[in-house]
Amino acid sequence: MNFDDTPQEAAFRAEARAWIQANAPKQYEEELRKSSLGRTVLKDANILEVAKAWQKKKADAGWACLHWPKEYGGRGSSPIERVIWQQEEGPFGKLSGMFIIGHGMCGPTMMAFAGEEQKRKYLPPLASGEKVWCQLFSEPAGGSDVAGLRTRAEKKGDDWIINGQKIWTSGAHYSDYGILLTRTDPTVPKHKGLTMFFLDMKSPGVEVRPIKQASGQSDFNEVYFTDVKIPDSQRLGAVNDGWNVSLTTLMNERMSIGAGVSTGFPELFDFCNSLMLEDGPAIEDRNVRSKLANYAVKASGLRYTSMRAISALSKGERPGPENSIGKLVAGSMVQEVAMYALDLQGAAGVLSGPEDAEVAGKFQAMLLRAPGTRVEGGTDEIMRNIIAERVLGLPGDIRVDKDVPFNKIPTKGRA
Amino acid sequence: MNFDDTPQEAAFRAEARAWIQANAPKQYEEELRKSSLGRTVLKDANILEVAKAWQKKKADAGWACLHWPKEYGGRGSSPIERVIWQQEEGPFGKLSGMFIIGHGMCGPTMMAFAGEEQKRKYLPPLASGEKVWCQLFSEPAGGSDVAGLRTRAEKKGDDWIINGQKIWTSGAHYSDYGILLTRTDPTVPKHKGLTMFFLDMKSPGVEVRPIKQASGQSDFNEVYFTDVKIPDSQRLGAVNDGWNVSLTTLMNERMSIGAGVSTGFPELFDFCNSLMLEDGPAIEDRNVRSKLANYAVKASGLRYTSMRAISALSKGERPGPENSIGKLVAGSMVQEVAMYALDLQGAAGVLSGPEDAEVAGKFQAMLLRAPGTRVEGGTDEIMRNIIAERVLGLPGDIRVDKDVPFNKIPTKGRA
Amino acid sequence: MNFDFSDEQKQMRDAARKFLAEKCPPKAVREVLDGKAAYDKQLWKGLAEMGFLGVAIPEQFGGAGAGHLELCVIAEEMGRANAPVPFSSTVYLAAEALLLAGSDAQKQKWLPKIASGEAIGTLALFEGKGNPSPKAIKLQASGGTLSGVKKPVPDGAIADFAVVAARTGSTGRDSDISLFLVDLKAGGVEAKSLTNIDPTRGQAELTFKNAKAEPLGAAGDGWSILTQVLDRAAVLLAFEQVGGSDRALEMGRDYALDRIAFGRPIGSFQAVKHILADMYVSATLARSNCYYGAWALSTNASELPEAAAAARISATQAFQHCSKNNIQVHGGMGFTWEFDCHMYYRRANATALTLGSLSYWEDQLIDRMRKKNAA
Amino acid sequence: MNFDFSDEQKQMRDAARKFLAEKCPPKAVREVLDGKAAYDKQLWKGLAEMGFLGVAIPEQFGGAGAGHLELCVIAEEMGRANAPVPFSSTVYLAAEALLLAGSDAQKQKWLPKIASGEAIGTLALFEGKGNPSPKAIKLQASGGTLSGVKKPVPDGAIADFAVVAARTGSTGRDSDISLFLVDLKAGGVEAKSLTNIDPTRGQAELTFKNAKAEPLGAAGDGWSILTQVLDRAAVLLAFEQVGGSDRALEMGRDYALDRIAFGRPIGSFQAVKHILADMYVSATLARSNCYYGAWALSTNASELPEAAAAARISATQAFQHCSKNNIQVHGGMGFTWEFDCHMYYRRANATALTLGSLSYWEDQLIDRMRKKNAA
Repeated sequence: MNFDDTPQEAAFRAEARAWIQANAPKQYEEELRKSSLGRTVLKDANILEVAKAWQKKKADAGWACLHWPKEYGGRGSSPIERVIWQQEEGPFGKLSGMFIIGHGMCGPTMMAFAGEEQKRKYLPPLASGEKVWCQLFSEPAGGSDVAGLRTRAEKKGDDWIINGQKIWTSGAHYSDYGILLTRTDPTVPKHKGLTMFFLDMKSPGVEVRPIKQASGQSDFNEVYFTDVKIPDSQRLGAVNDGWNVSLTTLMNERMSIGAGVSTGFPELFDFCNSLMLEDGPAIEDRNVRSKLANYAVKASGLRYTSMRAISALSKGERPGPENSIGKLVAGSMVQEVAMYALDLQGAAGVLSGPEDAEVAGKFQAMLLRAPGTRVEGGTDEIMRNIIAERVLGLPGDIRVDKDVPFNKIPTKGRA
Repeated sequence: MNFDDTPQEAAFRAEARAWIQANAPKQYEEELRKSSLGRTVLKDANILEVAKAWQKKKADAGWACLHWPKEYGGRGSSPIERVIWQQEEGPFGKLSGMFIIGHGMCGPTMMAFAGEEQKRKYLPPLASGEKVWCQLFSEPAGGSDVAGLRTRAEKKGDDWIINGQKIWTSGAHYSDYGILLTRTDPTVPKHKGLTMFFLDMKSPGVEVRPIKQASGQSDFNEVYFTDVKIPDSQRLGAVNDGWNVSLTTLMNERMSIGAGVSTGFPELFDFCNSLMLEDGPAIEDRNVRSKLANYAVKASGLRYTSMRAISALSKGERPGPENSIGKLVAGSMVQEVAMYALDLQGAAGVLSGPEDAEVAGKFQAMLLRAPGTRVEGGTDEIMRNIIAERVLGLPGDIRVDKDVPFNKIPTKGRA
Repeated sequence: MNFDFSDEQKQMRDAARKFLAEKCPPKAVREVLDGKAAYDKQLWKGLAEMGFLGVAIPEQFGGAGAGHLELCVIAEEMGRANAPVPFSSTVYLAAEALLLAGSDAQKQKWLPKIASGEAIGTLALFEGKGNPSPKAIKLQASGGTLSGVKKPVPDGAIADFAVVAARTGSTGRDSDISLFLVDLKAGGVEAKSLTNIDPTRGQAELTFKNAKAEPLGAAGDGWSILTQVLDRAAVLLAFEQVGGSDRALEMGRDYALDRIAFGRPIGSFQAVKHILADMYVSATLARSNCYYGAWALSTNASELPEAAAAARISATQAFQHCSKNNIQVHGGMGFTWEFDCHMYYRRANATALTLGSLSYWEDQLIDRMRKKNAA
Repeated sequence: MNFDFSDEQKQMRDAARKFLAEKCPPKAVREVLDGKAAYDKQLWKGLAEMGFLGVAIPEQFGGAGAGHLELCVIAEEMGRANAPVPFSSTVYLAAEALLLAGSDAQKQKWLPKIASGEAIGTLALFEGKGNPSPKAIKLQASGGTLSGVKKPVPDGAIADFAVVAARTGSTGRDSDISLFLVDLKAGGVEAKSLTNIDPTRGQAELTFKNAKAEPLGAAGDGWSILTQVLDRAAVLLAFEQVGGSDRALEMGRDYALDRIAFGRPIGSFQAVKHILADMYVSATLARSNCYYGAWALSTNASELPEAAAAARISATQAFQHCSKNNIQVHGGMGFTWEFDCHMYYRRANATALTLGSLSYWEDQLIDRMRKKNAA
């Protein structure tokens, strides 16, 4: 049980710190520090450009995708070194948002299933942020039932022809490539007729439409496919084995969303430390303190759970589904925290204009973004199922669709 | 929307009040007032005797089982009159505990399914408390799955021979009669092979053993049946139609437990009103106030929900499964309330001896009794299913045992 | 005892529901949500014609003279429809303040205009962050004029008049506060719209610069009147919140019946069933607390302060709970602008604050229960 | 960084688990629960022989000199086994107080006896209702003797000596409090057993009548030492609570796999699965907070006060949550005396209070975070 750096870790930290100190885009540091869930982070600059420039700079100096092999644009670092990097990168790490899916999900899937030549071609520009990737799994009719997808891929000569619709694709509008899960055989049970591909997002027949979210922002897209051609060489894994390919990706998704998810606690604690209530400082109010303490131990519990996972990882243990708790706990917590932060402001808590942005605006953005956290990458209910089944070993839900050909599964509820 | 009595209601109230004033066992009033969930109520008297005497006195004066027809020992009163009586009876109503099952469940079942002669014979002494009844449904292997019961009834001439075991029978040790649900055909699906009887609890072959509860008390029993003989004339409803007979009883059970269940709020509020914390009166602590307010609105919400049900009843509407919320809300609430009341006492909250009985003892008894409330008469989970299915119209759980002969249903989990 | 609305009141509820289903579909709410209008003028006019705006205003002042129980059932339907009109500020706050403390002339001037839909009113109480408190009122009254800033003022940018809480003393007692009636169109008041989480109910900053004002109620009675107005509004708004809770529950239930995942309706999974069951429980507890509040309001019972706080807490919790879990039941779809779930989530979180926060009302409830207990 | 116990520490945990599985089955716990013994003397002896009682006591004082991380893993197993022995009072409270503030002679006198199982120690802090506070200490020290009443004192009726908090001043400052060491067998102290919700860990009232006492630590340092002792005990007891949480979760999981209802294991119903998943979540959060506490304890880090409060809150919540929902998963059976569920429920609710209540530690945590923040 040791929180101190080993000498090697200390050397790595010093090197990282010095490089960040010399190279990071300091002019945005304060703004990034203050940003939180649901708020666009830069006022006077295009965050995508700033992010790409920072990623490229890191890649050029060997600080991108630390855990990836060097030949694919990474550094071959240990899990602990990644953590040290994240600690040192601090608020600048918030610029990595647009790369999370590419680096966390698409990259690992390519590494596991693409050919060597493809890996050397596609991975380094993904690592350096020159090319952005997205993930095309979810569909309107799918939701938690990812394997219920309907986008068809039909073989025609050496190509596959894609028709259908995907949804909830983060960053599709600025992505260069995507990994795509399709149905190649609707006559077999649903998990058995899927195939995975990667594709150029600029291919003819790909149309990206932004989804306006409940918050009013548009972080996600719908993507329509009309007779889109994908060469068979861009297939990942065997035909009809797409479900197994996707499992790697999905587990990586849950882990990276879990790790990056905001609890809202630091923001609430800071807020309460400066807020005055009718009877005195909020932080001296016993009710405020009780609520803060309850949030505090959840936030610290998540932080240390993630540290335990990193320690396990660095000993060569595989990260397990235990990591699902991060998103499960943080999702509903950030929603409660936001509501409580508004509550503390009284009637003025409803205000969200720029003149109130420092305070109310932050928590209101959080409030409106939070419902998404409880759904994306697996709903709270799916997360509890994962914990119950894969950690505790309880039986799976009774499956009425398991052995039924996909095209015989009902698609509508009440008549 | 009117809380005032009509002239008839006022007259009824006055009459009831005067009679209670003149006849109630006043010497126990204070003790009864202070008693709460999980605590035996009288120190220096046999509560069963006191309860029977009070019930008999009420019956002789026409105040027993108000809503029953007069010919069966009741008064033929309206639902509102019942409520008025309960308000006026106040703490003396706590003496009715031992009769709840007989009056609330066995009586109505007899009224619906017994012959006229039997009703005239058995119901008046049940109403007057001279004879006590119990209900024999639950079995060790049954639990929430009541219809999974295994106690066998086999026809032999004009009699049925009973073998098996029941559990969670309140008051079996002082009961004179019981209603009994048995399996008469194990080769058909489980709901279709059940038959209901009533029996003399003093019959040869009936053995009652008390169950020691987690609290250390014994309010329930196991009842063993070894070749117990019941005449066919004591069958209630048709052979193999016992499930339908039992549904009336069970819905009545959930209602009466729901109505009588304690939330612990009045006790907590009183306690906080007198407690001094380090910094002043507990009731002035903002954290205490916030918690109290949250409990208060649940308690009042339940109170007024029950009043709405009574109003509906008095207009001739049938009480629905909406009443399930009472027990669902109160069950976990009383557990939380008890924990919080101990918390407020600090380390001394663990003490439960007589010297601390006024305070700690009360909430500790509540703490140890509360887990039972969340289970008896349907677990929290069954209650939520009832609300979801019968109130909101959502589909039932997928049933793997529905069309399977009872003797083919698995009885063990992991090998 | 009869703890229910009368058949006539239920018929009025049905009429309001039918009217709003037709005149206030989600599409109409979106016009205001999207900023195409400050409020739904057509609907406002229609509500006036139906007699809903003046349902609790006596006939002598141009209303229907029906009473507050009738207003409660209308309020419930306004919440169910998420109506984008200044109903709560005009009817629960301004009209109630006039009814409680207005002179005959003041009532004659404004109440008929409220009932006919000609005038929108509001209550200008808050001055920035914080909960209702005499100490927090700094806006000064002197020589029949007011100077200072009120923020947020519900529907302040579209209101014709406001009941304004102002400081008329400095003793540190409640009697430092007096109420005034200000014609917002008469000059001296500048209104600025403020962005807020529920654009279907506007918020504004009102700046008073020697604005002409006439006293409402006796000097020094301001705080006592305000307390009563807030209690009455709390019950009425709680009915809106219960209406919204019920609608959110229905939306979730319907979606759970229709949506298929894993080959079966998602409403057949216990996880979803139990979310909805818990929503039903909180909505039911809130409804029952509201009924008690309605009785206390309609009879002006001494139980009103306690009943109002309980109704407000319970309904606020229920609406927040139901609206957020309605989104959860809808999954990703619930999180789109296109689906209506977020409109209820916004309204739930806005109504949770507009009369003062949950924490404030929790404190109030215990204070009032304690006083009753001591009495 | 390595945020885990070492392989050696894990081996020690396994050894303790194996030993306790054998020597402390539920049957042994029931002997004490049923009042047949005040504690399990055989087990206590065995723990001494295994070196578990003195694991964190330096070798020079008769211990194993292993350290506090090793004590944490033992504590976890004590909680998992629900061991009916005075471990927490003797090892977390009395021994820690001696280690922190004892003179060499005092350590020499008592620590070897603790390690060998010859002496049971405790901390006599509370005087009736309320949480740790200098103001609440009335017991008077004068001329080397103590007079007053302490209640509740954990394991007070079986203890050989006690660390006693006494009043030595009346300035109203923390320095009014000093600690004393009292040999309870030397006369002047009357012990009375008190009924409590967890009979497997006794509670007593100790009445001091001019009882001979020697100072522990400097005069006036009592409160400062006590604070440190309570923080250290909070981490250790939190490990017990986490052990108990995990055991309750396992019991529930096993029952859900074995028990059939409606033709399938109850653990295949989402309602039951999700109860257990939520238990896992709270137990995991508690465990992680405890690990941080263990690190802070073992390194005497400046983060200890904050880490100890977080571990205590999180572990108290987890144990209460897991033990009560383990009963729920067991249904009616969980509510019988015969099943072991209630032993964990009792222990959970007792350990939630013994070092001061959850509300108290919540307040402490924020106080400490705030101080760190300001620093």
